[in-house]
Amino acid sequence: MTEVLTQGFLISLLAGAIRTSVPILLTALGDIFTQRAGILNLGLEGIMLMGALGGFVGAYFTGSLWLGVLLAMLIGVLFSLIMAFLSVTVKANQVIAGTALTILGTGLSAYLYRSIFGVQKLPPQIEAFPAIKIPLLGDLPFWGPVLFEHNILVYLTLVLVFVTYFVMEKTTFGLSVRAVGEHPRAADAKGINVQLVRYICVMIGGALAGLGGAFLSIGFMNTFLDQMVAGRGFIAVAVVIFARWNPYRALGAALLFGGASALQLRLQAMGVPVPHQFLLAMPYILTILVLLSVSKKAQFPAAYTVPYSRAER
Amino acid sequence: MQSYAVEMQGITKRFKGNVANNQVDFRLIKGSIHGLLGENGAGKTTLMNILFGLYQPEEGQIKINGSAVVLNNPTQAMNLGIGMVHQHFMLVRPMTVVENMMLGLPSQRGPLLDKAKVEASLRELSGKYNLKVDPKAKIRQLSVGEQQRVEILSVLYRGAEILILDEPTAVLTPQESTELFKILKLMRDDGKSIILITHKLEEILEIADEVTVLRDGCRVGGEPITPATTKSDLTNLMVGREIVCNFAEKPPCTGKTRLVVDQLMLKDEHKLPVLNGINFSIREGEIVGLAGVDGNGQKELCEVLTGLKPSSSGKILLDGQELIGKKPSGFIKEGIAHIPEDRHKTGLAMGFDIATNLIIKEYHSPRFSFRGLLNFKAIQDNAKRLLEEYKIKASGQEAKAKDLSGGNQQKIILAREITSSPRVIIANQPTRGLDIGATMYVREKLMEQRAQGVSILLISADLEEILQISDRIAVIYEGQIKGIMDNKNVSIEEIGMMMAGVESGEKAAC
Amino acid sequence: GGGDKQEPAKQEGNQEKKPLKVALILPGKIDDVSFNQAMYEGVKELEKEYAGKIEVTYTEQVYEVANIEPALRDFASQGYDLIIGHGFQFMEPIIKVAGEFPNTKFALGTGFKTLPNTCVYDVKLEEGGYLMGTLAGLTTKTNKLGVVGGADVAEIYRGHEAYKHAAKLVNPNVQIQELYTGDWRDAAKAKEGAISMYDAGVDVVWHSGDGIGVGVVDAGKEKNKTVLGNVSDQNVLAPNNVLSGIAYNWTPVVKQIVDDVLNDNFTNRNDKFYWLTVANGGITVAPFHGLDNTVPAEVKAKMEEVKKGLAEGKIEMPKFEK
Amino acid sequence: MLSSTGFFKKTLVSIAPSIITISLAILASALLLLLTGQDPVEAFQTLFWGAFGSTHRIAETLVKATPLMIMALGTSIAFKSQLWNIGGDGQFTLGAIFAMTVALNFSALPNMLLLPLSFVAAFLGGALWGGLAGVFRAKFNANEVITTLMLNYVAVHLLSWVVRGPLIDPKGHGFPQTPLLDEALKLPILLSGTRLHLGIIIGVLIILAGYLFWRSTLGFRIRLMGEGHHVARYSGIEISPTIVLIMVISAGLAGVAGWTEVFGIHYRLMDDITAGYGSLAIVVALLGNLNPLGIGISSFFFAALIVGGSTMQRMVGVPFSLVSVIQGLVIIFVISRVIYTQWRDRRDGSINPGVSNKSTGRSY
Ligand SMILES: Nc1ncnc2c1ncn2[C@@H]1O[C@H](COP(=O)(O)OP(=O)(O)OP(=O)(O)O)[C@@H](O)[C@H]1O
Ligand SMILES: Nc1ncnc2c1ncn2[C@@H]1O[C@H](COP(=O)(O)OP(=O)(O)OP(=O)(O)O)[C@@H](O)[C@H]1O
Ligand SMILES: [Mg+2]
Ligand SMILES: [Mg+2]
Repeated sequence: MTEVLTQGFLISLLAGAIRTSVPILLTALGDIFTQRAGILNLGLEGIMLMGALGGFVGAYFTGSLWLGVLLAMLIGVLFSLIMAFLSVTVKANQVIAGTALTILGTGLSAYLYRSIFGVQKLPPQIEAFPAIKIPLLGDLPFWGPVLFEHNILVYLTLVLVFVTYFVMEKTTFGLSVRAVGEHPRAADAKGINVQLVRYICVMIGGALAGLGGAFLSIGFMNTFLDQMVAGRGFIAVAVVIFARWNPYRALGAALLFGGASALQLRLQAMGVPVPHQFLLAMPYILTILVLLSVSKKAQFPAAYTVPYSRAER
Repeated sequence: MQSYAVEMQGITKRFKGNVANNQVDFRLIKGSIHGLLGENGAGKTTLMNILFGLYQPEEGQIKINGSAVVLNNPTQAMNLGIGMVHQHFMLVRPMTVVENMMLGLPSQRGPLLDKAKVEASLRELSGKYNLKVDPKAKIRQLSVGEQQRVEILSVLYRGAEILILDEPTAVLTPQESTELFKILKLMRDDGKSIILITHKLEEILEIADEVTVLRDGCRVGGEPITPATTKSDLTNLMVGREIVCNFAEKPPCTGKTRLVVDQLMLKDEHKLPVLNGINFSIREGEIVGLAGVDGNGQKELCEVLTGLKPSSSGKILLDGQELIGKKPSGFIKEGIAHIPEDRHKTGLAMGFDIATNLIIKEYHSPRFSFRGLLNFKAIQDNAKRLLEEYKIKASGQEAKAKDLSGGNQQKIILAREITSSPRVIIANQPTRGLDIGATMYVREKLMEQRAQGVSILLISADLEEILQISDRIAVIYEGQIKGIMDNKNVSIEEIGMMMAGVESGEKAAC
Repeated sequence: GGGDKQEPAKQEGNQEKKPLKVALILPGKIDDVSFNQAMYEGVKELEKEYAGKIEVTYTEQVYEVANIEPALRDFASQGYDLIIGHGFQFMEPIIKVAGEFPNTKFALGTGFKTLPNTCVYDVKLEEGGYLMGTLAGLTTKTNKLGVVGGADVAEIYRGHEAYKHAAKLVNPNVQIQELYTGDWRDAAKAKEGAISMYDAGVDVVWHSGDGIGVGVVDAGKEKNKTVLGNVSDQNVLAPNNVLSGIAYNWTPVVKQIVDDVLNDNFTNRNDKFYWLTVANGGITVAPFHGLDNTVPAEVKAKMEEVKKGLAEGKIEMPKFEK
Repeated sequence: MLSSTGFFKKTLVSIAPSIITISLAILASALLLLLTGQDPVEAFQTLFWGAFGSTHRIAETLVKATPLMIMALGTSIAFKSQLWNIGGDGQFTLGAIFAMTVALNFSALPNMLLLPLSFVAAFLGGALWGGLAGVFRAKFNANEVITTLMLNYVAVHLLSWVVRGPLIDPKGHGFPQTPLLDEALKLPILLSGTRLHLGIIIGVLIILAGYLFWRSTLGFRIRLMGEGHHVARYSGIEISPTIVLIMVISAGLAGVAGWTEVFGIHYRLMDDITAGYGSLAIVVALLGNLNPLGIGISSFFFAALIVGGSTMQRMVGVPFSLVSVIQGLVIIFVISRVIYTQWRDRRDGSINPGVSNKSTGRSY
C-alpha cells in the first residue's frame, strides 16, 4: 500500500483522472446549457453513442480526425433535435423522451456500425489523436506529465470550460438561456423566443455530447465498440446537477468521478483486499456522498422539466 | 378629430369551454390614461394579453397608431411601442434588476452583455420618472413595490409609448400607489398612452381620462371620466347594480381572549431577526387588522402562526393551549384557518380542479373520506354548494384552478378556509386582486365569521379595508408591533406614521 | 410464421437426406472480438466444411436471461436438431427445455448439468492462462505482470489463476497485478486499467478476452509495452506490442459434437463434456510475427515444452475453483 | 344516453392518434427493414405472431408484462408526486437479493411461511434502496434522479458480489450464481407447458390496488405533493416523511417485481436478471399516463413488443439492435401523438394542454 504515496502513482492517477473525466465533462458542459434552459435530457447516453460512431466513421473514411469530430458533433446535433422536438414542441415528459432517445441511440449506433463495417474478425481502427506534450510546461516535474501530456481534445475541453462560463454569464444568449429556464413566461413576455432558445440549448448539448462520444472512439480509444459509452451519458447529467449548473464546478465534479474511477482501477490492480465489486461501485457511492454534502444549496432552474406553452397558465 | 394609439375591433377569444372576450371593441386615445374595468374573470387580462401579442384572437382587428397590425408575439408588440406590466410580474427572481432589464434586448456590444451601459440608462430613466430602485439588487430581494417599479422601468426602457398596467396597485401600499400615479401622470404628460386595469374605482376617478368596462367578456360601456362621474356610476356599469356596504354599526367585541402571541421571534437563514418579539392578542369575535409596509414580517408572522415555519422562540397560546411545536396539520386541527398571500404556490393546487382544491386540507376528515378512501360524491356536493354560495365563476367544478381568473382563485381559498369552521382565521391580503363586488363579499364573510365568534387577524396593504372592518389595528414594522389601537380613535395619518417606523404614544390595551 | 406446435415425435424418422439443422444462440454479438465471435466463427467454419451436411442459423444478443428459454423453445419446436446455448446462463433453461424435447440435442457453453440429450462444451482457459503466464513470466524485464478481465466468471477465473500460477513457477520474483472491469463493453475502462498497470512498472499484460480486450491492446500500443492477446491472433492491432496471445478455435469441438449427433453417438456418450484444449487444437498460441527475433530461444523452447506437456496432459495444475 | 354509433365514433376519435402514430412508427421501422434487405411484412407478421400467435406466446407476453406492470405502477406513484425515481433496476435487484437471502438462509422455516416472508423481504429490499434515495432527498435535498441512478450502478456491483461471494452456489463449480430455489418456493405455473406463473395474478392485483390507492387519502396526499411542496405543506402534509414514504412504496414495488421475476422465472440469482426493466417501466408508466389501467395496457403492449421483437430477431434474422431501434421509434412516435391532438384542438379553436402536462410538471 505504500505505493499509493509515491509520486509516480499520483502522476498516473491524476493523469488517469483527467482522461477518464474528459468525455463526461464535455457532455456535461453541453448539458449545462440544456439544463439551464429547463430541460432534463436523459437521452445523452444515446447521443454520445451516436457521436462515438459518427466520429469514428468520419475519421475512418476521410482519414481526418477533425472531420470525424465535425461529423460527431453534427450527428449529435441532429440526434438531439429529436429530444428538442419531443420536449419543446410536443411538450412530452422529458424523462420518457430521454429514455426513448437512449434506447434508439443504443440500437441505431450498433445497427449502423454493423451495416457500415460488416462483421469483422478484429475491429477496424484509426490512428487516434496523439498526445501532445506542451513545450516547457510538459517538462515540469509532476505537473508536466499530469497536465501537459494529453491529446488536443483534452486541452480543448479545458478551454470549453471557460467558454461555457463566459457564454453563460457574459453574453445576451446566456442571459436568455437562464431566463428561459427560470421563468419562461417572463422570457416570452420580454420578447425572447423561448422555444428557439430551448431548441438551441438542446442542440448545443447534442453537439458536445457527440464530441464527448467521439472522444471515446477517436480520442481515447481508436475504434468504435458497441455500447462503449457505458453509462457516461447518465453520469454527465449527474455531474451537471451535482455542479449546480456551473462549468467550473462541473470540471471539479467530473474530475472527482474520473478520479474515483481511476483510483479504483489502481487499487484493484494493487490487490487491495476488498472484493473488486466494491471498488467498482466506489465512484458511484462517492458521487452520492458528495452530492449529499453539496445539495442543500442547489436551486434548480424554476422551470426545470416544465414544458412551456403560452396558452397554459 | 382625436388620434388613437390603439383601436381593437370585434375581438373574440375563446378558451376551452368559455369565451373570455366576445366581440370586444376598445380604443385608447393617444396621450391619455384609459381605465379598464370589470369584475374578476370579465376578460381584462385576456384582452390586454392579445394587445401584447401573447394570445392570438380568433376574431377581430387591431390597429396601432392608425395602421392595422397582426401581433403574433410580444416582440412584435414591443417593436410597435407597446409595453405591459403584467398582473403577475414577469421578472426572473434570481437575476438582478439590470439583467432583467436586458432580457430579450439586443446589446450594443453585439453578443456580449453591456451591463454598465444599461445600468447607466436605467439610472437616468429612474431619475427622470422618480422610480427608485437598486440596479444591482436581485429581484428576490425586492419588495413588491420595488418589483413593480422594475417592471415599469423595463417597459419604459424598451421605449414603450403605449403602456399596459394590469392591476398595478393591487400589491402596493397607499403611498406606493400615490407615487405610481404621480409617475403615470408624468408619463402622460410626456405623451405616452396608458391603459390601467384596476378594481379600485377611486383610482380610476383620480387618474383616468376614459374608461372601458367589460362584463362576461363583452364590452358593456365606456365613457370619458368627468369630475361628475361617481363610483356608483362605474359599479352600475360593471355589475349592473349598485354595491352598498355599511359595516359601521358592528357591536363591540366582548369575548374572552382567544389567541395570545407572546415574544415571538424568528430568524431568517442569515440569522437576522425577521420577527423580533411580536406581542398581541385577539379576542373571540374580534378582528385585529395588521397594517404595515409589505416585507416587514407579515408573511413570516402568518407562517409561524400557522405552523409553516418554526419560531425561534416565543409563545402562541390558543385558548390557553401552547401551539408552538405543532406541525402545520396540528394548527389546522386546532382550527387555525389560513388565507395565504401566495395563492398560486401555497393556497391552491393549480393542477387540481376546483372541487379538489376545496378539500385539500380536509380530505382525510370523515366528511370527505371513509376508511381511508375518498368520498367523491361528498366532494362534488361540497363543491356544488360552495360554487354557488361564493359565486365562483368557472366552466364547472372540474375546471382546473390554474384556468380561473385571479379573483375566482381567491374565492376558492376563502370558501375552503371559512367553511372549515375555524377558531382563528389568519387572512393575509384576502381581497388582493378582487373586484369590488367580491371584495365586499369577502369582507361581509369575515364579519359574519366575527359575529360567530371567530378571531381574525387581517393583514392588508389596503388601509381602507383595515379601517373598515377591524376592531383594533396593529402596525408592524421591522418585525415588531409598533402599536395596537382601537379602531375608533385612530387616523390614517397616524397609522401611516407608524408604518414608517415612528412609535405611537398611545398604546391601547384590550 | 408457424410451427409452434410441439411435436417431438416426428423428427427422427425422415432425416436421411436433410441436413442437420443447427441453431446457435449467442448471449453477445457475433463481432464482440471475444467469446461469442470465436464460437460464431467456429460454427461457420464447420458449416463451410460440412456444406450440405449441416445448416446453421444463429441469433445474437440474447443477453436477457429471461429470454433464453423462449429462444430455446422456439428453435426446438421448429425442428432444429442441435441447439447451442453459448453461456452458462443457458444451463437451467436448457435442462428444462431439453426435458420437454427429448429428441432435440442441446449443447451448453460452459456449465455442469447434463441430460442424455444435452452436453457441455467448455474451454480449458487454464491451459491458455498457463501458457500466457509462462510466456509473461519469462519475458518480463521488470518482474511485474498484469492481467485484465471483464466480468469474473468461472472459466475466466480459472484462466487468471493459471496465469498467475505459471508465471510464478517460471519466475518466482514476479509480482502480478489483476483487475476486472466488471462488464463486457467498457473498453475505455479496461484501457485505463491497463495504463495504470504499465504506469506502475508492469511490462507485460495479458487480457482474458471479452470485448474489453481491445482496450488493453490499445493501452499496450500507447505505452509501447508488451500485450498478450486473447481469443484470436491480435497482432495486427498493435504489431509492435502484441507479442503473442492465445487463440481459440472452436471448430474441433463443434465438429466433435456434430459428428456425434450425426453418428447417433451423442445420447449414448458417457462423457458429456467436450473441451477446447491445447491437445485438440482448440487452444493455440498466436505466433510472434514481427517480434519473433526479440524472443530468446530458451523462451521459445520452454513454450514448446509447456505446449507439449499440456497436450499430453503431463502438467499438473491445481483445480482453480472458487 | 350516447347512441352506440356515437359512442363508437367517440372511441375512434380518442384512439385515432395512438393508432396513427403506432402505424407511423411501424412504417418508419419498415423502411429501415427494407434498407437492410429484410421483408418488413414478414418481419411484422412475425412480431405480431411472436407476441400473440398461440396460447404459449400470449403466456410469454404476460410473463414479460408481469414485472413491467408492477414496477411501472411503483414508478407511477413516485412520478405522480414529481419524484423522478429512475432507480427501478437497482430496487428490483435489491428486492431479488433480499428475497433470495431469506429463501436460502431460512430454509428451515415451513414454505407456507417462507414464501410470504420472501415477498416481504423483496418489498423491504426495494424499499431500502428507494428509501435511501428518499432520505437523501428529504434530508439533504439530493436530487433523486442522480441518487437513484447511482444506486442502480451500485446494485449491479452488489449483485455481482453476492452471486460470487456470500450466496454463491457451493455446488455450482464456481459459476457466479446462487443455488436454485426449493421446488416449493417457486411460484406456481398457471398454465402448464408455459412459464405463466402466479406473478401475473399478483401483478393484476397490484394494478387493482393501484386503482384503490389513488382513491385513498394516502394516494391523494401523494398527488397533492406533486402539486408542489408549498401547497402540500400548507395542506398539513409533512414533506420529508412523505417523500420517504413515496420512495419506499414506489421502490418496494420494484422489489416485488424482482421477487416475481426470480421466484417465477429464474429461480436463482445471477448477473443481468434485470436487464432493461427499469427504463422500460418508466416508459410504460408514462405511456400509461401514470394511471393503473393505462399501465396495465401499456405494459401488455410493451411486453408484446419485446416478445414479438425477439421472435422477429430469431426467425427473420433481424439484428437485435434493429429491434431496439424499433422500440425507440415506437416510443417516440407514441409520445408524439399529442401533436395530433394539439393540432386538432387548434383547428377547433380551443386550447388543450394535451396529455403531456398531466405527466410533466415542475419537480422543484
Ligand atoms: N389560459 C387560459 N386558459 C383557460 N381559460 C382562461 C385562460 N386565460 C383566461 N381564461 C379564462 O378567461 C376568462 C377571463 O380571464 P381574465 O384573466 O382575462 O379575467 P380578468 O378580467 O383579468 O380577471 P381578474 O380581474 O380576476 O384578473 C376567465 O374565465 C378565465 O378563467
Ligand atoms: N402563476 C404565475 N404566473 C405568472 N408568474 C408567476 C406565477 N407564479 C409565479 N410567478 C412568478 O414566477 C417567479 C418565480 O416565483 P417563485 O415563487 O417560484 O419564486 P421562489 O422560488 O419562491 O423564490 P424564492 O424562494 O427565492 O423567494 C416570480 O417572479 C413570480 O412572480
Ligand atoms: Mg386579470
Ligand atoms: Mg418561494
